[in-house]
Amino acid sequence: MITERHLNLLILAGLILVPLWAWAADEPFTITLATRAVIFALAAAGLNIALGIGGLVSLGHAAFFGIGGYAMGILAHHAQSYTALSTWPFLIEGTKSMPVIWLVAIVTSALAALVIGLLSLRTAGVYFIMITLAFGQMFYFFTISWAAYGGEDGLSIYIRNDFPGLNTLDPIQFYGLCLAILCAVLFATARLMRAPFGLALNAARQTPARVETVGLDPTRLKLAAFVISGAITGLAGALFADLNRFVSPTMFSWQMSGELIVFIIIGGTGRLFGPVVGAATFVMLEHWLGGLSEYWLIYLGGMLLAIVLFGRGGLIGLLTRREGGA
Amino acid sequence: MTVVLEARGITKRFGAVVASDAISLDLRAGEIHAVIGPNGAGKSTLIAQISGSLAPDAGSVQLLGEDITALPPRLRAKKGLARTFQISALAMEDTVLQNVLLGAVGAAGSPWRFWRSVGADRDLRGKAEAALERVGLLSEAHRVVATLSHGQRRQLEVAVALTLAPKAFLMDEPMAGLGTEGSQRLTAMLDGLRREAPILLVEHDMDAVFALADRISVLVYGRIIATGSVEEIRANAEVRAAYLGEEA
Amino acid sequence: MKMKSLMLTAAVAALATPALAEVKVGMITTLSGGGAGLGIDVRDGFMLAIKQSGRDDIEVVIEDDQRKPDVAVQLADKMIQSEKVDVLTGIIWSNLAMAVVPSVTAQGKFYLSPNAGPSALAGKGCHENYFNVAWQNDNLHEAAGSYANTAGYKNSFILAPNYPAGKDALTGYKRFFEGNLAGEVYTQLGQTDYAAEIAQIRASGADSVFFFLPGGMGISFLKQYADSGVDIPVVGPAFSFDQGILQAVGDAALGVVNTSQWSKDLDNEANTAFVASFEAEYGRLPSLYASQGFDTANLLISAVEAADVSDADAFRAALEAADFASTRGAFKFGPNHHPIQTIYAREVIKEGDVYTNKIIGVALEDHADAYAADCKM
Amino acid sequence: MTPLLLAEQILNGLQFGVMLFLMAAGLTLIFGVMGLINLAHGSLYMVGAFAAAAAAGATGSFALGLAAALAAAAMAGALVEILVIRRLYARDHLDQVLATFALILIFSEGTRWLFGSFPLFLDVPGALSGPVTLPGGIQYPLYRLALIGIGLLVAAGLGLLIARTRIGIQIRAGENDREMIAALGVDISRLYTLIFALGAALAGLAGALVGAIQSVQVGMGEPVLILAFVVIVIGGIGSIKGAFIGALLVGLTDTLGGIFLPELFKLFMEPATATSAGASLASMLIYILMGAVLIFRPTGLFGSRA
Repeated sequence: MITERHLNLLILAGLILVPLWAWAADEPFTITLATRAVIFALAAAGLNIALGIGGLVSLGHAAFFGIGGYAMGILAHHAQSYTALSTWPFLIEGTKSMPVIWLVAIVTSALAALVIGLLSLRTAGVYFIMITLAFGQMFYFFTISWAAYGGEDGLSIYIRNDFPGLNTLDPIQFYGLCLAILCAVLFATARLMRAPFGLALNAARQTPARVETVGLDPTRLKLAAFVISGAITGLAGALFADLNRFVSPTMFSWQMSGELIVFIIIGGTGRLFGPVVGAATFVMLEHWLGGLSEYWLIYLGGMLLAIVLFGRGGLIGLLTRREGGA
Repeated sequence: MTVVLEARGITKRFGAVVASDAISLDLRAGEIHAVIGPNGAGKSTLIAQISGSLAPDAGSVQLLGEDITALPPRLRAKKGLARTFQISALAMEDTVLQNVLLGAVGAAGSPWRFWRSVGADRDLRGKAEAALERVGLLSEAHRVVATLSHGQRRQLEVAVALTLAPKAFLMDEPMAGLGTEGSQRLTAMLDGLRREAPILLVEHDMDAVFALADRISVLVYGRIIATGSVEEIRANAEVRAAYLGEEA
Repeated sequence: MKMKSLMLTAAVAALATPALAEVKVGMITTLSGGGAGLGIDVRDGFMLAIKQSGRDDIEVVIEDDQRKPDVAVQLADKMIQSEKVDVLTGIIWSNLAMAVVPSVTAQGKFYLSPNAGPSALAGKGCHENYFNVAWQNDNLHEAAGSYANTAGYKNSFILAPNYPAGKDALTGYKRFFEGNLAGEVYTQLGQTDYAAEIAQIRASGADSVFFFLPGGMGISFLKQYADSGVDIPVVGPAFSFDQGILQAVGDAALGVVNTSQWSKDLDNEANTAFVASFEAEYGRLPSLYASQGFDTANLLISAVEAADVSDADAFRAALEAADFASTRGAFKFGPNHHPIQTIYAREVIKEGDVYTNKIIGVALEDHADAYAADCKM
Repeated sequence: MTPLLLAEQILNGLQFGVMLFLMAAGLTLIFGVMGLINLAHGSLYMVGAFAAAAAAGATGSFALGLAAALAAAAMAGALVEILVIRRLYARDHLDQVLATFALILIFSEGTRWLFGSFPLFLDVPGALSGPVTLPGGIQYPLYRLALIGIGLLVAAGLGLLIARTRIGIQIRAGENDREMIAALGVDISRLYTLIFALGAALAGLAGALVGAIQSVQVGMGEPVLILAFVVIVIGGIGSIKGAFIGALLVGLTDTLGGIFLPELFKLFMEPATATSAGASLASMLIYILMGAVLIFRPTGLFGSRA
């Protein structure tokens, strides 16, 4: 048994060392896998702010993941085909620059989260789960028939987008970029959890009535959390699209939303590194089990079930003792 | 004496049941005004309407002469009405200090800060620790609330209310579930509090009420049947028949 | 992190010394979930050909894409980066192909498509290292349009799901059909109830119905159509009348004409041997997809015999020659590396207890696709 | 569009709605009484369809197929309740979502392992096949009429069960107060198993009935599951009446939207674009309906709690 803080440091060390080893051993695919895990972790880290801290069980976060993905897809598509995105009321051109794409991904998914959150937060509990699911499905069906951007076929981007000073096509460099973003987001989340906002949001999940009686508005707190959460998941979507050099409506599917929740619960709900542990475990399982049997999803299901039923607090909960008693 | 909080003709019906029947009462500066009544008399309904979580069918609530009937609990809190809950509404997974800090953040109206640790803010921390000090919980500041005793949670409820530096306290059965000793400690604490802001105390514990209250209102079947000093209430025949008689 | 993957090698000798394998093939296909039947058929057809060739210098690595584009992309990375394969194949679905093929060919690997043929990869997006061994997506629909003319239909009601392959299907049909359209409807992808569309068909006054509804959608449509009592003749591409699916449709499919570049009863030596050996090996009748997998493997084998895969130009030329005995008889590639082949009209019949297809005529002879002209390679 | 065609399409919408009701009834019952979100409800629908196809295929009798579907789904439901679900009642919705999500994976791949990757055959029984002519001259498949009939019967039966019988009283008591029914001396865990099995049997019945005119294949449950969730959310979770109204609303919206939206769009667009754009909007329509209902009535049309 170790403390959560030490475990987090260990995980961080693993995130740095394993790909470095793979790079030295010329195993680029291991780096690709690690990149996938890191991006999923980022998406789930976004969801974790709404779900883990704010208690908002969103079964529609794939919407933001997809919006981020399509922000990248659409901008890069226009850039590679030298066509303008729109010519009226003013000219908007595509771009292959990652920072610009990220900014667009963050802003659009935050806006979408604002609208979806504003409407969805009128409900609570199961209704909230279901209305977020409904919004996700709207995006899914819309993009499937959105002929201008490939519909169900999606969009292929032939060359990964650029980041100043890096060769993003080199797996280890792209990985480093993704890891840096993940670390930045986790650090910011850690700050946020200790800041007045995190304190109030955390209380709003546990006891909204109390939050009101100290003069704060729990709904507004939750809405802000939802928007931040959507923006981060959107950024992850843009990176995911760049990893695959491809976007498609499956990024919007409800199974995707489900998987994001799965990552969080495997790792440990509301824990800073929960999404990282969950996503890494999931990506590894997917690979090991996928090679073992055609029916590997049965084993995956069994493991998930075992974690929910017997492993409360997720893997981090199993591996650590909680600081501060109990 | 100044009237701090006043309810006028508050009425609430649930179907055929009249839970609050034109209730009027006031809370004056420096006093503890206790509301007592048997189970089902409508005490909780009354508290809910004064704190704003339930809208009355008729009547009004005023704080320092300002009509707050239409305000939600959040805005009433901002105007200076601090309540404690009968069933503790604390963030059970958090520490004692975090719970009080929430009060301080609320009082400062500053939840929109995302970076600087709340514990590193001297102002907030100072306020929170002062409140804990007053209720005698400072030594427990870093314990998780779920591990506190029942009595300690009651003290913490009061501490959170204190951080708001309120104009009036609204306390919903703070003695509920406390043993004799705990009850006495809390009584002593509330006794000192009234100078800071008056307390509208809804309470079941008669010893505490008789020890603390400057005035007592008796609520039976949604109506206030008597209001007066401890002696007046003790002597009131109607109260004895309707209420104390049953208790004895 | 050494991934254990399902490796099937052709011969025991190869198992003992896998280092001898000269050509490494990565197969990414759908082996789990709803669409697994198609992937399994392609895999089985492909592996049957490898086994029959007796070669020990071809190693095949097989992975399941779960029908998810991002998983397919990731597997392609794995095949190239970790397994160091020379040739990729196996993808069933157009959207997965669109996700994988451009980057695979851009990295200098060969891709042989055993099923999907999206128009983007046949026209402007064609590539010298991309070979389609099945068909361009529009082909079977074009053949259906052509057959409709032959059958004397003047007024067709056409429907397909509202996604790119569905739009291609209707476009393909309209490209060859000379009559009028009584109605044109896009259904929802994954739709299971077609009562509303069938009512529209009944009211439309059409003399024929063309539909493209792959997988379970087609099964649902045909069962409901048969039960509705509407007796307007139906035409469609082979996908809804394939060996794997027909048994689930049952009587509802009897007599329906569908278009295909292959059929079990196609009379040539390669096909007869294929059908018999497939049934002997796997205990079931081969499907269209199995035949495509089989042909893909044989094309690969013919190229391996003629050239060294490390010499890309020579290997490409060997593939272009398509010097193998196809189960469809004559087979050659057009300038965009898509097949030029004859497409037949088949009718669904019952042989004993088993529903299957019988060729009733030729729909399009030596047919190439409509996009070849856009291809500059 | 002629009035006759319109009438036929309304009938189609009703039939679709009635089928959705069979799915939604079990889901809403389980939520209402036990407070459980069951994503694996679609899997029970699939189990019903596969059991029916297997039994009907072996015996040649559709009725035996239906019986097999009811039995298999009810048994699968009871088993799952005893092994997994009953550990989840006290948990939050998040754990329930994840656990039942895991159950979907196990059911789907387990079914594929048992029955293979190809769709199974299940046909409309001979006595109910083919169309009949309705007043006004509408040709309508007899089997679909039978589906409407069965659905309405089940709805009436459920209504009676809840209003009139001992179990119904227990169910209503359970919705209001778990402790109270324990105090009544009812074995609460047996009651819960029973209700879960009942909900599962309804899903299995729907699967078998629908399987005869659709494709019996792995994964058939999930699209219907999502629709059923939309239905119970619109109707108000826990309310059988709400599920019924919600199912009809969704059935009619989906069917009529798919027909009229493309026509509507043709008024101001060129036909090809209109067909496609109309179909796109139609596929989003029920989710828009659900969003709209929740925005104006956050607990659905007949719902009382979240």
